[in-house]
Amino acid sequence: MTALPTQRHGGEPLLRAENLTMRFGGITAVKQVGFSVGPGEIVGLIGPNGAGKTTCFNMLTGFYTPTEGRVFFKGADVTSHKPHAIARLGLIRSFQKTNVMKRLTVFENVLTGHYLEGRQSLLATFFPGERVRRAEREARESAAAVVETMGLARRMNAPAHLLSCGELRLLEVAVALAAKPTLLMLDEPAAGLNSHEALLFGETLKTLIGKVVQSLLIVEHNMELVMGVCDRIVVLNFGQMLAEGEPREILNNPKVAEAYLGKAAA
Amino acid sequence: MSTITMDAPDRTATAGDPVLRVQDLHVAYGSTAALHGISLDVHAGETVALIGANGAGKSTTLRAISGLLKARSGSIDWNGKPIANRPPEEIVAAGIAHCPEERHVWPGMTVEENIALGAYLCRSKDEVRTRMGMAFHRFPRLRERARQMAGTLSGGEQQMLAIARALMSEPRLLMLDEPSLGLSPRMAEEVFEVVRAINAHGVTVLLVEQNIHNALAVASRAYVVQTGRITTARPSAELRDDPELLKAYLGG
Amino acid sequence: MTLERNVLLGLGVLAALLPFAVTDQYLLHLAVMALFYAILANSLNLVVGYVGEFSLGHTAFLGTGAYTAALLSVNAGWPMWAAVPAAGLVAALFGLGIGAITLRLQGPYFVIVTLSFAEVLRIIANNWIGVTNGPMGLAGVGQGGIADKRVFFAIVLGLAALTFYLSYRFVYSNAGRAAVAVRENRYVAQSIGVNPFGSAMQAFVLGAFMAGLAGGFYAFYISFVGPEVFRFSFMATIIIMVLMGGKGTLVGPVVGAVIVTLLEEYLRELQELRLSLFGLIVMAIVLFLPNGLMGFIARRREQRGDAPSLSPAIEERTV
Amino acid sequence: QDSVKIGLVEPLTGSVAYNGKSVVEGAKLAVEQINAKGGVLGKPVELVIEDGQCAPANSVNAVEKLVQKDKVAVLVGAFCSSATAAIMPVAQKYKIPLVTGVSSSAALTEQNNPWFFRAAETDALMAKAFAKILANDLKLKSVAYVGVNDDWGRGGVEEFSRDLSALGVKTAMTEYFDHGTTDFFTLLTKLRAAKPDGIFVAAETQDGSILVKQLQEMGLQSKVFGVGSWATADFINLTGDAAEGIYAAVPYVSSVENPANQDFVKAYEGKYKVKPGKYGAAGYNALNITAQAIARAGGTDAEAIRKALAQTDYKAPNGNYRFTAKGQAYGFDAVLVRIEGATPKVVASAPVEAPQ
Amino acid sequence: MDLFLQFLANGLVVGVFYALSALGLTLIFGLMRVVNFAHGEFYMLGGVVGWFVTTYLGLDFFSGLVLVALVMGSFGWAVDRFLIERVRGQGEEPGILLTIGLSIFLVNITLLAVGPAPLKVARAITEGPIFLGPVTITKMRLLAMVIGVALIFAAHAIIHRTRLGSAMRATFQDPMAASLAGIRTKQVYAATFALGCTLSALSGMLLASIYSAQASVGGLVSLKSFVVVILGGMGSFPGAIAGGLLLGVAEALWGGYVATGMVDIIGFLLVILILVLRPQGLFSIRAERA
Ligand SMILES: Nc1ncnc2c1ncn2[C@@H]1O[C@H](COP(=O)(O)OP(=O)(O)OP(=O)(O)O)[C@@H](O)[C@H]1O
Ligand SMILES: Nc1ncnc2c1ncn2[C@@H]1O[C@H](COP(=O)(O)OP(=O)(O)OP(=O)(O)O)[C@@H](O)[C@H]1O
Ligand SMILES: CC(C)C[C@H](N)C(=O)O
Ligand SMILES: [Mg+2]
Ligand SMILES: [Mg+2]
Repeated sequence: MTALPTQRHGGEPLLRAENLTMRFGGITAVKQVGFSVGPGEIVGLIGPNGAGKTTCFNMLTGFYTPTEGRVFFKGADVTSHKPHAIARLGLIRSFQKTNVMKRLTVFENVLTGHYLEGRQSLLATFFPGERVRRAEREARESAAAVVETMGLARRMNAPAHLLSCGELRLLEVAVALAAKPTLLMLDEPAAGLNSHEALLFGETLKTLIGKVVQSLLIVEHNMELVMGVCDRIVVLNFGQMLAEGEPREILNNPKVAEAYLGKAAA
Repeated sequence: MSTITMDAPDRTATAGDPVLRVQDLHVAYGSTAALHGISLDVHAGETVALIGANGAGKSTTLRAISGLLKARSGSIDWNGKPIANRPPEEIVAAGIAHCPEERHVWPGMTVEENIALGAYLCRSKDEVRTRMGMAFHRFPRLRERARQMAGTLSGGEQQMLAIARALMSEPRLLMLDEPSLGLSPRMAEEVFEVVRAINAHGVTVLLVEQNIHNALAVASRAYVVQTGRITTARPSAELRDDPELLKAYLGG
Repeated sequence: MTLERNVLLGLGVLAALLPFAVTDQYLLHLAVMALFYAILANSLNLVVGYVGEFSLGHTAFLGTGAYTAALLSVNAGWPMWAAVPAAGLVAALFGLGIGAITLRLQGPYFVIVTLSFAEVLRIIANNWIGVTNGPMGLAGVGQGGIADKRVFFAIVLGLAALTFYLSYRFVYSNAGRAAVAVRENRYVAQSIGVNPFGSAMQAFVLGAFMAGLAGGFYAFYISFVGPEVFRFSFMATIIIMVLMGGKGTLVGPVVGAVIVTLLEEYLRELQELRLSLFGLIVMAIVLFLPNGLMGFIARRREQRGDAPSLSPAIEERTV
Repeated sequence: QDSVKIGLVEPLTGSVAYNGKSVVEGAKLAVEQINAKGGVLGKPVELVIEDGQCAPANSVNAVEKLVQKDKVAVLVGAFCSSATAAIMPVAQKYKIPLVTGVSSSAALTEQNNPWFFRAAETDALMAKAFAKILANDLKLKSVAYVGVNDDWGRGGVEEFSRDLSALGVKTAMTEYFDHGTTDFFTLLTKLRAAKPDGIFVAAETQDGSILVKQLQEMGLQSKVFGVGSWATADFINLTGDAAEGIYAAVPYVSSVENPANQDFVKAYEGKYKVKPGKYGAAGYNALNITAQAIARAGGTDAEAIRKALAQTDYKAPNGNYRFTAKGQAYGFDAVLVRIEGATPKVVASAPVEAPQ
Repeated sequence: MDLFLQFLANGLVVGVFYALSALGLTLIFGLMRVVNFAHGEFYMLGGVVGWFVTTYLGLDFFSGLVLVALVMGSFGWAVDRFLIERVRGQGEEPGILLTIGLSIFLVNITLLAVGPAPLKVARAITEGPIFLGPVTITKMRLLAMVIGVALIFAAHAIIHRTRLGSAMRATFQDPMAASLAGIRTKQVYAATFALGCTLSALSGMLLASIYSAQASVGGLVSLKSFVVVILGGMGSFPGAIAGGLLLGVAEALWGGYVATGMVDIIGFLLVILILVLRPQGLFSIRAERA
């Protein structure tokens, strides 16, 4: 386990959620949740089904507008900004329900992920100069490399709809990585991977930190993975914060065991 | 193809004729083959697991059995009768329920409606009501959300719903494709409890599961699938005790 | 990508040679109409194939372009070279306005709301008699100018070349990929930083601009513009061209435009049976070539193992 | 060439196909009769029919084909004024005479297109012929005007209201409706509130019959008179007893009693099992005028035909057709009919005068 | 005030007729998501077949109506099995093209068969005005309204109260899950299409007996029906009624107080306005989340 300090640079964390609350009609899915992710950190967000993890993700990334509370990213208030605007700041996420561009090949999916790097004016679109061409070439090379990293090289030119469930999960992560996130947020990335694959995946994640991404926020039910990679864990239950701490503390927390882990953890 | 030898099916099989017998099943998606001759037997009252790496063909096998996919060749027999290439609705009617991967709940219907429709083939309203009561009993969370649109449930809630719905047809054979996917450890445990309980009531279970530990804990036997073929069939205990062997199979 | 470019270049060269080989004015007329439709089909394709939303209101842009050119010519005496670009620009402005409203919607709602815009414009054109001359339409656009069909052919070929160049650049650019991402999966697109609205807007306005150019040309060529340029029957023709040729490809709409133009003329021989048969042919194409002709060709290539890509729909559609 | 080709562009599909088809029927009858008498220039006349769908672009396509591929000597068409307006410059460019038997927008003959001839009334001419009769004989004090919302309907309403107002008839209401409208209750509610003595309607068969029927359903009693092909069996059959007593101003009605017309009606009825209406006669006349001009020209030289057309003096079932310098026909008789016992009875008849 | 009441009455009657003519589309487009451009032609065929069976087979109006339902139901079934089925699951576009082709074919083949003239369909009861205070209405309109409302309720009941209805909704939301629940999805698709076609045709015959039947009426009916379905919200029957009434009344008031010349613009303006304010139509809910 990497023993990084919670906030390496002191000062402002990369991502900070304050008092987040989300209500749908009569249901309060998330209630007054606050936590932060510092630079270089891998943070796990766990909790029983329906605890509000995905809803938090959606609020953090602008897909939902929080009923109450604020979100700060890199010190700026991004509450209720548009998803793409938040993504442009370097906060990239994946989805719980498999979301890929099914009719594009694996390579095309990942290449598309490089969108932000290649943004250009309309003029440059219609009359591309050398700079644009170079950016395009680089994007292609980088895309191939990312596909490789995620272990999908074999499937490079297969349309995504031909992939099995587990492969799709990996592709999603690849697309997110292609967008060069500062903070990468993954919603159950290992769902659909078997125990062994999940462990390998965890190893891959750890290698990303500091090189490809600064920090990670992961929602995951695979405890081996979570405990193996996370520096710190935040636990939600019924939309509220239940606990926060290092993996060992969480494992030993009886409330967490009761609400989330079940007797296997005992 | 691999260094691992193919075990003879009868070595691990329980006595008597199998209720489900799949022989030399070939399945393809369009022009790309996915299964290259799968054979497996499931006996009455057993819980059998299919395990294997990503993309090995586990889900494809279940889809072929439940009629969602056509078999190129090979046979599938249910209680001695061939059911290969019959439409799914006939296969459900024959007593095989398939809870598919990725949940597939009906997003625009309420939780209640989703569950009720699981018993589509049951024409007695009272009977459906009893079964619904049972479903809500098994998954209290769903009772709380009975009137919510299924599409707005959390991932895990949808997974519970999908399982509850599959059970509504009161199948003789229940095929679960990654039932613990997206469930919290505690919830996963509860689901496996349910599986055990159902099994104890005489329902045969064919299980695809990524959480090998859990799978081997409930199943009495397991088949390992590798790139569209069965490469091994062993009692669960043997596999459980030999993590190295497992790793070799599942490494992908 | 290069294949598609080469095919387009080849078609362009062939088209440029046409006036030297053909002097029959009737055939030239058909060629002009085919190219006019190719521009239109290509512009609709930008929306249907690359935004991934089905616009039934594309005639709004054809119509505003045609009316702009006609009004500028009839009232202000503008020559063609000035009026046609102006038509494109005005149509692009309309595209911006209409897009601002419609692109917030998806699926069936988008389909019908775009249609509504075209109909509203048609009804306005039909009733705002002071400006549009109402149902009487504007006659005598650019009269007394060009008599030779070859000149018109050269002009429409030039316009086609321009519009296909623009589309080609757009489609194979980062921006085009972003549009495809939105089409394929809105959520993913947003999560990698694509502004779905802005990205769709680019393609939409570009399509509107090109349709406006086509409309401006149409006004000068037919020399008459009436409210029926907004009509759904026009729309249906363009849709048939795009889908018959294969949406989401650049060559498809050209092929569709040529085939439908020729088919409609050829079927004239059948008199009353003509449209019934046309309907049957359209249905047959959908049933037997569900991805359009280009899709069919791509699939054939794939089956022979020429193309590495697996799905016909994808081959030309992206990157 | 072993035949003389005449190109005919009419809507055979679409919303006015019904009327376009009548034109074609009349034209075919004329050609049959001409050929039975040996054709023109010693050759049979061949009619090449194209569907213009009443749409400018389609009509232009059709004309391009007729001129370039079929090499027709004369063009006849294209029904709707907008379509005709679109093909006029084409005709001019190729120097092919163009005769329309239907398109009634006054603007067409104001374009100084020497190749264009209109063998039809305009609304202005109809109004001039009948306004006085309507105002005086029906003793109307106020009239409500209703017209289909296109060039023709608007033209009819404007011309009639102008001439009637000049005669001191008040305008109670002016409303337009879109072609294909099926429900007129709203319009009729307004009409009932306006309490006119008479209602003027410019509508074709389908719209007109529905409107007249609903007038009766609403229990309105005002006198109805209109322009459009109302004096036909189809109209009367569709409208039923609601048609009783209404007036229609038409350039042609089958019940006109003169030998030429009786022969025409007999021939038409023999061939098509229905009596000719306004549009059947229009097709018949346009074709005869054209064929006779070709005969007079002595060849298929376009300029000669154009000159011959300008000299037209054709004896139609409904009077004599001649053309003004602008190509507008005059001299034929328009009639005002009243529908009685399910047949149109001629009330008045007036020659269409050449406009100044 | 009297004038207003009459306008309102006119609008409500026409509104029910709009809802009625959009019924079939609510099923086929609203629920099945087939953008059916042949809807107007199904409606038109209802009128034309109704004309045929009442004129040539000498049936009375109501027997005619039943026969039309049977004929057009089988027709819809066949269209689904032999045409729509083959492009199912390939997105909107093939369906759009297919139904455009079908619509062109049906109009023109009907034109060939019965000619372009308007056709008179026998009436169910004798015509004649009824005066309700200041408001005039006719018996036939009242009857059509009653039948229309009955059909709307019947259709609603089928979708929301019967097994078939649940099967339909399940099939359209996730056909794979539906077939795993034992639903014969192909049959469900065909049955829905047949039902939609029947409803379109019934309203076509009903309204043809008030107006007239003609080969070319389809286009306008299609357009207005799309407007009604979108206004109300895809697949919602109460929505279709609301959309129809809204359109009918808005047109009547606009026609009454502004001008009848461009009433058709109202529907389209309403669509634009309502979708700007409420992107899912009046009566439909969204059940989707990221
Ligand atoms: N749009 C909505 N309308 C109503 N309820 C909603 C909506 N979205 C989410 N919910 C409810 O909010 C709760 C939190 O959902 P969320 O998806 O955040 O859970 P989660 O922690 O991600 O669970 P899981 O681990 O199962 O994915 C759930 O009970 C869900 O049913
Ligand atoms: N819908 C599909 N179309 C085409 N090919 C598919 C489809 N679904 C799966 N495949 C292919 O079939 C093979 C077997 O896939 P399957 O889904 O059965 O794997 P799996 O063992 O269930 O894997 P996972 O554990 O990832 O779910 C894979 O190679 C996959 O790419
Ligand atoms: C539409 C028809 C009534 C034709 C009309 N006479 C015209 O000139 O356009
Ligand atoms: Mg979740
Ligand atoms: Mg699987």
